[in-house]
Amino acid sequence: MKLTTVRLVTIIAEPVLKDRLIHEIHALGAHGYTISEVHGEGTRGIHASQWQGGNIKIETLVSPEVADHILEAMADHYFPNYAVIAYVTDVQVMRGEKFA
Amino acid sequence: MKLTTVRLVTIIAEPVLKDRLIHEIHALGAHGYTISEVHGEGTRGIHASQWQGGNIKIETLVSPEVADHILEAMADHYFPNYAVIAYVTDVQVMRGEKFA
Amino acid sequence: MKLTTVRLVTIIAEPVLKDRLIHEIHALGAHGYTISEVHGEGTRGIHASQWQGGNIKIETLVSPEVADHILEAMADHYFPNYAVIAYVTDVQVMRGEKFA
Amino acid sequence: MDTIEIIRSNLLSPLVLAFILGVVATLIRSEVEIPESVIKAISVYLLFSIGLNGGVELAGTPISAFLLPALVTIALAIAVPTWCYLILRGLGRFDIPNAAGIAAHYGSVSSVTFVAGISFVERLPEGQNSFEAFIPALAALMEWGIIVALFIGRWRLGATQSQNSELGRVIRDTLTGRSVVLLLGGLLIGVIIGEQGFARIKPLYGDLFRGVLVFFLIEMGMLAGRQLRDFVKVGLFMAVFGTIMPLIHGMIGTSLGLLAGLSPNGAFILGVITASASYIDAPAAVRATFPQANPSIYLTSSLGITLPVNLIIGLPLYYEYARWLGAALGRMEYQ
Amino acid sequence: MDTIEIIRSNLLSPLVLAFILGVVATLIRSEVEIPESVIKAISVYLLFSIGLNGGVELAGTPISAFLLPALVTIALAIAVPTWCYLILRGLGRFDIPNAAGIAAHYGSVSSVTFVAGISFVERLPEGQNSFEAFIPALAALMEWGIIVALFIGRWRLGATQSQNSELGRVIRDTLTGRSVVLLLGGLLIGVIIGEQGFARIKPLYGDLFRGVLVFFLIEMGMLAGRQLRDFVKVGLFMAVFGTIMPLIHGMIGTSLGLLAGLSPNGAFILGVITASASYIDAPAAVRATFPQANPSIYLTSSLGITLPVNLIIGLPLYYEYARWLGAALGRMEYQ
Amino acid sequence: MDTIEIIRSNLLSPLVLAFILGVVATLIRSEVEIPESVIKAISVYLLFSIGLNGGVELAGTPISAFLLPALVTIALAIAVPTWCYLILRGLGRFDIPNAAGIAAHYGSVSSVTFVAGISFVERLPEGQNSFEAFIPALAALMEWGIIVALFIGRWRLGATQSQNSELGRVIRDTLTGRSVVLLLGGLLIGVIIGEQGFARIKPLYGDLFRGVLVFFLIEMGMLAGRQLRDFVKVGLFMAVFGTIMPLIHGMIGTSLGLLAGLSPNGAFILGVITASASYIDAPAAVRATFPQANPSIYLTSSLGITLPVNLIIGLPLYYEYARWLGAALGRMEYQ
Ligand SMILES: Nc1ncnc2c1ncn2[C@@H]1O[C@H](COP(=O)(O)O)[C@@H](O)[C@H]1O
Ligand SMILES: Nc1ncnc2c1ncn2[C@@H]1O[C@H](COP(=O)(O)O)[C@@H](O)[C@H]1O
Ligand SMILES: Nc1ncnc2c1ncn2[C@@H]1O[C@H](COP(=O)(O)O)[C@@H](O)[C@H]1O
Ligand code: NA
Ligand code: NA
Ligand code: NA
Repeated sequence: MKLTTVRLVTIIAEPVLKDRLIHEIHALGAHGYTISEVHGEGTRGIHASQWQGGNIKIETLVSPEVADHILEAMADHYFPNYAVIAYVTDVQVMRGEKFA
Repeated sequence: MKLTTVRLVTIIAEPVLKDRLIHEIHALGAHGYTISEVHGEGTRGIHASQWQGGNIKIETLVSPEVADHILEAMADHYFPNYAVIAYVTDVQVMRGEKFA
Repeated sequence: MKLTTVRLVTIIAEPVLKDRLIHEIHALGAHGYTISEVHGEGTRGIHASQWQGGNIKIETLVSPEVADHILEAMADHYFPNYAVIAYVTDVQVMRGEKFA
Repeated sequence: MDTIEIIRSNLLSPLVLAFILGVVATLIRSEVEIPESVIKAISVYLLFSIGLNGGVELAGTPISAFLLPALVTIALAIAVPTWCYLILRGLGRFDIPNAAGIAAHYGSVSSVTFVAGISFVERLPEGQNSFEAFIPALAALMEWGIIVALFIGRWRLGATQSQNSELGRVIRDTLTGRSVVLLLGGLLIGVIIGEQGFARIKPLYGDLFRGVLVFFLIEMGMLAGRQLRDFVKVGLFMAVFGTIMPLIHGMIGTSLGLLAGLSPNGAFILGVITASASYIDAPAAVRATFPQANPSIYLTSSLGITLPVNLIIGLPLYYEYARWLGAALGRMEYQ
Repeated sequence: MDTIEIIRSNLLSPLVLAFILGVVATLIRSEVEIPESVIKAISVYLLFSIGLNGGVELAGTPISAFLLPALVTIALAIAVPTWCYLILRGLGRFDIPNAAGIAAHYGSVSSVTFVAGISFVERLPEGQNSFEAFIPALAALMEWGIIVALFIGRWRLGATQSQNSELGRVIRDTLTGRSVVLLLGGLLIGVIIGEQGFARIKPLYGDLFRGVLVFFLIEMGMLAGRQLRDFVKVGLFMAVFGTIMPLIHGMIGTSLGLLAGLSPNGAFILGVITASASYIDAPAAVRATFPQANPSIYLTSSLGITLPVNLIIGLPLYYEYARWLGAALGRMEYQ
Repeated sequence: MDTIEIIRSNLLSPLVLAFILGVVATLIRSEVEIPESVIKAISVYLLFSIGLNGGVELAGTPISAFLLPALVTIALAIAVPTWCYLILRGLGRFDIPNAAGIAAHYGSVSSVTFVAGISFVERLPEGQNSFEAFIPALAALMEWGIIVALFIGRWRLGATQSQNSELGRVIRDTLTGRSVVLLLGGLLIGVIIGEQGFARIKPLYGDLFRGVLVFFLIEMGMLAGRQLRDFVKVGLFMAVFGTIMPLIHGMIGTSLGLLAGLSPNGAFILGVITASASYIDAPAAVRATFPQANPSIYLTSSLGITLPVNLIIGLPLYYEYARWLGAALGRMEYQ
């Protein structure tokens, strides 16, 4: 069994960003994503969609380079004004080429 | 505090596989699992349950051997025909024996 | 791009613990958390809220020390009597100070 | 109608049949699914409706008529969990947390059983289907049974544990719990708006009530069905306890209700409240206070045994008993 | 009313307009959203209501009246998937899994189309809007079409694969599927409670039915709209197949229904059942049995093509045909 | 009825009482929970119902009667956000993004307040409870106020930022937003199906309307209650702004409505629309266009202050004002 290491990028953001984030990670080279509904609290407290029930969590498996680009895009476009966090970690997959 | 390293296997799959996957990971030696509802897009595009709202995500903490068996089973039985991905990573737990 | 390594603590617990766990991780030094609804099965089988639909999953990004304190608190207060598991892993973030 | 006929007619009512459909669907592992969010919304609707309807009728009831039944209800909320606790400790040989935990369930109210009891009466022919409008307030009072049981357990365990703060929160949660707020809130709104204000919302809160309850009972049946599978786990003692206790409680509640001056219908509903075992508020409270108690036991017995016993045999039994005792007390004629 | 008039009046019915509203909302990417959990609950309600209403009417129908239509339905559940399979293999040049998969869809029932057919008849003037009460049982029987198609595919593929256990589970799932359990369960409950028991729950299961269906169709329209976007992917053959086959099936079902002794209205509904293509139960069953079949094809054609074709043109067409053939057979006068 | 009586009777209406129940439940931290998915479905229902009912009545209204009110509404959708912006900049000393963001809220429509206004009129005695059928279209027009405010903000900020594409999407989203599509779609369907087609779905879209709205308002009260807790954060200026502005807007909208030829009831509803502050569409649009604006401010003031002010004091006030001014203009007699 051949395992490849890829990067799992997780983004937690207010739902108003949903379409934009999906568009952006695709543009930066992700071939897929998984999204779920979550709630949360951070340092920013209340946000616009609070009453509509929380945040979204986007997870995408990508190559290290794409992961870097996504993180940079998050920092440039979203960190200043939006309630959003992002983190990365390494995971092992089969079919490494699917996520490269 | 004694931490043990175990493997966290994450499977994202179309919901039609739910019962089968749960059965299979149990048979391969997992003692528990956590499941959640997610949505997603990958390379396969539309799948049968799309209109029913997405995918399931199964997470299970297991020993490295069981993790390997699960990944192999995924590759053998599901990768060819189903919309499904799987990845593993190391995590630390207390009560290591609970997941061994 | 400067990435910092922080600890991602994941707790899966029966929902009756929700408020208490959130309170506890805040008290131990977490600055934020993300929560989602999940289902699951472990070694304990049925639990009180089973019919109400499952478990909660709490994820929090914290410093290594805070992660240790949270795990210890879990072991002391919840492991014996509640259906709950917890695990930690390292992840990389930008804005490391936000989670320290 | 004689007793057999009443039992038969209850068994063949849409409510009980829907419940059975739910049980059967679960047993044959059918995938009928009524999503949890809809079920939650429906239970808000049911409790609020009952409060509202009671409130609308309440206008003009002298407060004095309410006093004695309220006292009796409080007495039941103290006595029932206490004697359950003693039986469970003495005969059942349970440890303190489990005994107190189970007692909390049987000492409080199951909304579904309560609502089904109300619906049982409303289904009767015009002229025989009225009951005291303040009944929802009695159901709210009976919720205190949870707290009584928890107190007993805490006291017997000794307050050594650090969970005293937990108990405070559990008390607050019980007093501001969903059923209490909706029943009392609905009651109050009903009183204020009166017949006239109610008329325009009656299509939802009056006419639809019974149909929605039938829908709800499909899901309750599935729930009970799922617990039934764990039946063996609870052991013989709990199986007997879960079957017999509601019947005893039902008779006691009905009797005391009649003695407190309630109409036979009202006393019947008080009996139903007493007989029923909570399976929403109690489990949450017990889990928070006595985590060492085994949830399989109290959930399976309250949901898998007592709920169906009450719905299927209990309701007609308590009703017949209320009519019979009412007649014996000269409160009505028993045909 | 002449045919044009019937088509026009169907097109301008609240049902079809709500469906179109849903399609349009999707095409202009509007964010109207009816949450999935509510839609699931509504579909439970619709199927259960239809069963109930049928059951209430059923009292007194001799079992013999049911026999011939039931046999015809079973024959259709065998014949329709079989000939679909042959056409898809022969003309469509599909491989075995895809041909069997698509056949499973067209051989079984779409609940929405079925419910819309019932509603189509009930909307007719008093006196012309009755139909056989056992119709829901026919719809349940027709679900077998899924199994027939899967059997054909498995047989042609050879049972070499290890998925035989899967097939067993699929058969069980189909027999205990949601629509079957709700239709038959509702039917049974309806029979037991009768007119009298039904009266008190009629505000929900009778009066509201059509309004709820309209609401439901907004979402169905959005669903179909989303599939429409994939239209090009399915290719010309499937576009023609998805348009023509329901029309042929509708006529065949209607004809056989009349020959089996159904009233024109009843035969019309049997036609609708035959014409409709499942998009809930069939996709799940096919996905589990023939994962190698391409879901885009069967979903787009059943949801994006056949569903609107049936709702918009099919219903009035089969109805007119039923009336015309009924008259020709001397079963009613055709004006 | 005199003014005090009107205020009292509004305060004691089921709608306002349900709202207050929700606020109280939140303040005592009760766990009454109406799941979000059900609330979303209900709001689809409410908007669609209003559209439908309007459409059914619309038949026969000459288009000319609609023109002047529509022009006045467009004028309001331009003027209200503009002057709000100027006040917020001048008196409130807010920066551009915050001023434009808040203006977007007060320049558009809160569905709940609008629906409550309609319900306020329908509750009146027969003969005094009619209003212009095209009112839902005015509400849809008023949604443009969001876009006007965003334009002002973008223009004052200078278009240097790269978010111009965002603005395009926001405009499209507003034009195809849920309320617009449901109100206009419902209106159109109502026109097409007419009285006759509506009759069969009226049990859902007519009879139940008010009851469902009461249910909805429990949740709205909980929502407002949660925002109330943040009250202190918004500061004195916004507290005054959120209280006074709706009252002023309500009077202006009512006055202009009467001048444009609307009946006093119709002018009252236009007043309600003008007075109300959006809390669903506007927050999303503002968040996307001016992320630097502080959501606590606009959410707390529109949800926590303006919504209750409108529901509790606003409705009876605008109504009385409409009757008084209508009488003064010789449009009706003021008793
Ligand atoms: N330390 C943390 N751990 C986990 N999730 C967090 C943390 N901080 C923030 N979040 C999530 O990110 C969202 C936005 O955070 P913030 O921008 O700090 O308000 C919150 O609503 C949480 O869901
Ligand atoms: N690169 C990826 N990152 C995260 N999730 C993915 C990725 N690729 C696929 N998925 C998930 O796996 C499902 C099936 O993927 P696929 O088989 O590629 O269609 C998708 O619906 C996603 O939920
Ligand atoms: N090995 C495991 N992998 C993933 N989740 C688990 C595992 N064991 C337990 N869980 C989760 O933790 C909850 C409580 O587990 P337990 O205390 O073992 O009953 C379960 O309901 C699961 O959601
Ligand atoms: Na009790
Ligand atoms: Na068919
Ligand atoms: Na406004």
